[in-house]
Amino acid sequence: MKAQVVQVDPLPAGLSRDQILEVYYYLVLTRSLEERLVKLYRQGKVVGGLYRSLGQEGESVASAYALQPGDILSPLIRNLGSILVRGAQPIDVLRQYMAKGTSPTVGREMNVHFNDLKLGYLGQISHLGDMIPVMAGIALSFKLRGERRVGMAYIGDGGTSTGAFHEGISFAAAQLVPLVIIVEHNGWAYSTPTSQQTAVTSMVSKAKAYGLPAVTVDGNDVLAVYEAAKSAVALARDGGGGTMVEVVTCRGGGHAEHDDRRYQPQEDIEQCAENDPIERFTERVLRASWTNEGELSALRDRVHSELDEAAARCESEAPPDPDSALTDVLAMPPRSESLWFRSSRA
Amino acid sequence: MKAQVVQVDPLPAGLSRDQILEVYYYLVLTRSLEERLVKLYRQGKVVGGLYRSLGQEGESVASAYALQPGDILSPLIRNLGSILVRGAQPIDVLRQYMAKGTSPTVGREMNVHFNDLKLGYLGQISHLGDMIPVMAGIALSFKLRGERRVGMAYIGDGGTSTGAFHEGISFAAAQLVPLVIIVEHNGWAYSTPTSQQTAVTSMVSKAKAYGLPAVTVDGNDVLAVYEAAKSAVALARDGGGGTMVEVVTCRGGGHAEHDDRRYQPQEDIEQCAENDPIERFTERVLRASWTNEGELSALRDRVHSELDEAAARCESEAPPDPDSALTDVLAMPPRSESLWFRSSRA
Amino acid sequence: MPEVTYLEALRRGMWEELERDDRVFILGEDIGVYGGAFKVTEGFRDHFGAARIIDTPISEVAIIGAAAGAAHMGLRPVAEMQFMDFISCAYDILTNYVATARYRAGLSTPMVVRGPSGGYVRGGPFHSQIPEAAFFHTPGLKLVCPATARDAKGLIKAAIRDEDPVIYFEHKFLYRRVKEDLPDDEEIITPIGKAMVRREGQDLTIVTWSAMVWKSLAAAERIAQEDGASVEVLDLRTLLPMDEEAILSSLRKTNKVLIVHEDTRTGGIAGEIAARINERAFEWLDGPVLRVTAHDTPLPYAPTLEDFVLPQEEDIVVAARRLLSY
Amino acid sequence: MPEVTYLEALRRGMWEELERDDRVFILGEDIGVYGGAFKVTEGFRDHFGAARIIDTPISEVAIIGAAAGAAHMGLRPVAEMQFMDFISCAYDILTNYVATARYRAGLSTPMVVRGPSGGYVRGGPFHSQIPEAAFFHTPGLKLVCPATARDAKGLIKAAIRDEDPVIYFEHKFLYRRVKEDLPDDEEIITPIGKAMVRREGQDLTIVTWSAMVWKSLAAAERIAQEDGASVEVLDLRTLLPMDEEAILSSLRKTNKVLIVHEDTRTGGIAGEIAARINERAFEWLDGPVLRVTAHDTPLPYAPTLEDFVLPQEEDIVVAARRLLSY
Ligand SMILES: Cc1ncc(C[n+]2csc(CCOP(=O)(O)OP(=O)(O)O)c2C)c(N)n1
Ligand SMILES: Cc1ncc(C[n+]2csc(CCOP(=O)(O)OP(=O)(O)O)c2C)c(N)n1
Ligand SMILES: [Mg+2]
Ligand SMILES: [Mg+2]
Repeated sequence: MKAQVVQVDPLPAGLSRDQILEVYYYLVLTRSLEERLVKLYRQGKVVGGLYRSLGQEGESVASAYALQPGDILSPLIRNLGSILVRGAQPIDVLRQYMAKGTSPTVGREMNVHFNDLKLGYLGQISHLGDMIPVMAGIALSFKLRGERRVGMAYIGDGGTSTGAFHEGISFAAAQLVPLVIIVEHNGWAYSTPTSQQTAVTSMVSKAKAYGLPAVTVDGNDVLAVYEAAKSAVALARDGGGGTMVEVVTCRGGGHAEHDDRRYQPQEDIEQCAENDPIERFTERVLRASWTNEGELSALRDRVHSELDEAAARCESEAPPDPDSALTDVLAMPPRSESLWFRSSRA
Repeated sequence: MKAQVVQVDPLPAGLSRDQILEVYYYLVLTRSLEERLVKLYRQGKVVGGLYRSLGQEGESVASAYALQPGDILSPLIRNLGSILVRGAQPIDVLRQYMAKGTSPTVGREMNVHFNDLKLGYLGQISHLGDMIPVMAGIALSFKLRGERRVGMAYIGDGGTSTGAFHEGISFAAAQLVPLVIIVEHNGWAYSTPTSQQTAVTSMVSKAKAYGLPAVTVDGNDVLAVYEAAKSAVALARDGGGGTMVEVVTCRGGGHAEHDDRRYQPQEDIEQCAENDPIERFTERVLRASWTNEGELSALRDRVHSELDEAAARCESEAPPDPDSALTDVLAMPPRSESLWFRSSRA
Repeated sequence: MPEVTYLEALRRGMWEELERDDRVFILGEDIGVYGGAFKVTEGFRDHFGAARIIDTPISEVAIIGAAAGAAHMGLRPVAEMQFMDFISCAYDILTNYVATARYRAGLSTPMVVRGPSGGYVRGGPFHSQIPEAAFFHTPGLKLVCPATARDAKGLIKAAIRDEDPVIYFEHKFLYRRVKEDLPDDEEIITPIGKAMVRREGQDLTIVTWSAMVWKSLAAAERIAQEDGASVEVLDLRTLLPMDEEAILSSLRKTNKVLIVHEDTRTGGIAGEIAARINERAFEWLDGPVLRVTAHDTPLPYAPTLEDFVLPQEEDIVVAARRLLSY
Repeated sequence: MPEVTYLEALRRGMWEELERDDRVFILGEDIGVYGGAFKVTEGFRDHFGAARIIDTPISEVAIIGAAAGAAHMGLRPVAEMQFMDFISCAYDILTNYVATARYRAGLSTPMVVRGPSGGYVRGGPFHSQIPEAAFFHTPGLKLVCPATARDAKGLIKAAIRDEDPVIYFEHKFLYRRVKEDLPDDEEIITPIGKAMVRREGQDLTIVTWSAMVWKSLAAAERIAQEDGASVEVLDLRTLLPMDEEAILSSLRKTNKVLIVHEDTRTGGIAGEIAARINERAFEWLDGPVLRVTAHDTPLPYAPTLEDFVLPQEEDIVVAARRLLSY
């Protein structure tokens, strides 16, 4: 066997080897979990639709990875990776999609619409833009209490057209609260290209309206996103207020699994396929010899066995009890009455 | 009497002498009409509150003067001058404030909340920001029909914080409709200084978020505002889309007559008093010898006699018939029924 | 005659109006190239062009505000909400600007706001709403809610021709489940403000609309079979202005009224109907005006929960039987 | 004991809660240096500082959304709408986010949205609204509407301490017109969800709230004088959750109910009350449940028109007499 000198690059962005492996783990976990969901979806085991972050796992994982314990982020439909980094359990995501009684929302809400404020993520509602004012309020509470905590909110290129986005980010900037806004510029809002969404081509120009610092990064370059997010988070933590980080990325699939993407130019689809953030990251870490194929495949195996176990367990779980639907509309009274034409049957 | 050579400057901004006199007429008409209203208000003859454009008559008159027949503008509370330029009658403004049955809204709405789409103005509702999407739709209709008409909408520095402003201007820019946005930057929103309203100091930075061209002008320089508005209107008319024109001005009084301005620094108040757009315009036109004091005082006399007549006539007019309140909620049926406990009394 | 689905009937209704009147145009999110989230406007852009089938930003306030402005200028906009759940973002401009424009300022605002509403589709809390009550309380609006393919077509055509702003609630559960023979050569217009008796009966009147018409008809059939009682089913079709006469004349025949709606209970439209019956026909009542509605919760996602919260055929049967027993 | 106005009582209630609990803070437009459009927070900023009395941009969605986020983190925000008419701009985030947060996701959102509402002040269509009905239809919210100075104080304190999101409708007509002796040393808390009988009566029950309580009391007095009939006036005080028991027990005594509210008629809250009475106490009714409400129009500006559209004392007398005649 021919001996060779291994050239090791210096570790990037203050990351340790273990952290680089951890990032890889979350990237693979995110993608593999979604691939499971696709299978389950095709088997009709997912209730309702399935939305993927294919091609955007990199920016989700890397931006969330820049946060610390005590920080809080609010994901969108394509930020599965972000909440996994914050500690959300894959089995809970499966439970959400399969509407199990064991799900974090006890079957009331779907996909990533769930929260754990202790771990540091707040599930969104469907109405785009609304989470920006809410996250501004969370960041305001950090500021009012003098806590060195940071909020992070995601918004799509399309979502920036909503009035709620505008009011929330404008308020956050005027109040100088520690809120980092990640704008996911993937070029599409469902079937609508950015060119029909807005007259601007770059999302950072939107930050100018709010006097917010802004940076644009290659959203499929995991380490670049991490570095940009990290400095934005640091600035916010030190009382410097928010930053808009535009991650330029692409949607690796349709808007949702049912979407045939007829409206999308073929080259657009191909370019995105060739620009896979996980492949790029893998290639980079191997080339730099921060790790080796053996370690990576071990991590992939770990992910798959974890998911096998989670899926098996989740599938066997029961749906929520029908009349559990009546609790917690209010704190007081904690339970609403069943309507008379029901009770009379029970 | 000592003879002197009169040095006549060239006429500005393509205006004729008559037009300069006409601008002066509208400036004086706006201010004098509001002064009447203050008298009537103090006499308790105005229903509800009184809002003035003191110090902002210049930008209102000059921006509206840049429009042509067929164009449509939407005023705010401080744009009395704008609708007078479009042909609104002083007596109708008095009728609105005194809630007469003869008023354009038959006593249903207040102050400048009335319209004449033929003359080219659309009254606003109180909810700030809402007129921007509506005007975007009016400008869209011009575009769809290939008409060479232009829309103009006003918004205050405070009003730019509303979601409706954002959605409307973003939509207008994306659709490239002929809508000119005049941002009246008078430094205050009621008692809130711009510094607490937004993290930006100049409103034109907001235009960047929409890919709109923008210019800032001295809002108390009548001719400068006219020139800026005129070129924005020309660009829109030629299919070049909208422009944001920021007029930097100051509020010559409180938010409304009841406002004691306690929150406003004294020098702020004094500076504004020394920066009166009408005095500046008068001084300018006399210095340039485009007209003379005799012509100007003749116009002032004309305004006052017109207002004497209008006020006298208006005061003698009757309030609306109570049950006229029931018509025109819908086109069909044109009249709603009176509630039974009333009819039974009628 | 070809069988036409509710969705296809709606589609054809809009198509015909676009052909008939060049003032008509449609704006909304993803309605152009994509043909809309439910393909209601499939093929429209190719046929009518991008100037009349306008893809908008994600800006419900701008969509509805711009529609109002265009309507003032004499156009006939049809604004699509991708889901009616998102109309709430435009609640201010719809209730304060659009609804009051004629009254305040004599402005004409002929426009339609339409989109998919309703549950039974596992859509969760934000893709299942039927946000009728808030607008029902707004003077200056008209509200229509077709239950059949014929009315889906007839009401969209009537709404587009109406001089007033109309909110058109289409029910996504009915899109492909309800079919009907609709002659191509017949011009179908359903008059706004007129209810329709879907089933004649003597013993009890069910007042309902939209998807609940079908559950009520099924319940009425079961009661006929199992109890031998005859239940009349009145489909309101228009909520605002409401066809009070149709309700009262059916009541005068059956002397008992059960109101069935899908929306949540407290503050729902059934309350208004109960109040009007009290005021106008109290002496005709042989029993209380009863309601079958959803429970007062956000609409949960899991099938077991959604089925529990929403009204079901069995609920209507139970409530009808109680009322029949008076 | 000093006479305290409704406005001053509200002011003191907030002041006391700010003193008692440092999690409480207020945000809104012009509430700081200026003390609010009606001076409700006059002097608050000087005493509590700019960090707890926050002047915001003109962004109702941000004000209410930010309040919700802060509430999730354990603070107790009180969000002021400069006029309640502007709450409509935040309808989406209030009904879809705030109201559902606990149900959807187990989030705690203790917050208050408050502001001046109501007419009789020549405010025109956009400074006179009492936008109660749309939120009354929203599961997950609580709605309170004080009629007296004592309740203005007691309900704001209860609302701030409540674990649920509460909308507090203060009536601007009552601000300085209603006065009461309120002992400084007594801690006044009005329980949410409890109605109160303002006048005992045997022959008829008037169910009402907010400013209409006073018109109803005046009407009841006139009827006592002129007709010798005794009218009970029940002040609901809380609209959501509604004190159904109080309504039913008064009804069981008088067997006749007249509902009086200021808001427009169709889809107004009176409908729900009428429906519940039908369902729960039909056999106790000696006459129809009747309503006195505003007419179904936007609220016009001219005094002659506003007085025509809004309910007046005379209307209540006329309606009560008709019901008494049953
Ligand atoms: C207020 C609102 N309007 C419409 C929708 C329907 N909708 C859901 S996702 C989507 C497209 C979002 O595009 P973008 O914000 O760019 O995010 P992406 O899907 O590209 O990640 C639309 C229109 C919504 N959820 N909320
Ligand atoms: C949506 C909305 N929120 C609040 C108000 C109350 N309000 C009326 S005028 C005003 C200040 C407006 O300031 P700006 O837009 O700068 O206009 P200016 O008065 O300075 O001309 C406010 C807060 C309103 N009319 N609409
Ligand atoms: Mg996108
Ligand atoms: Mg201003």
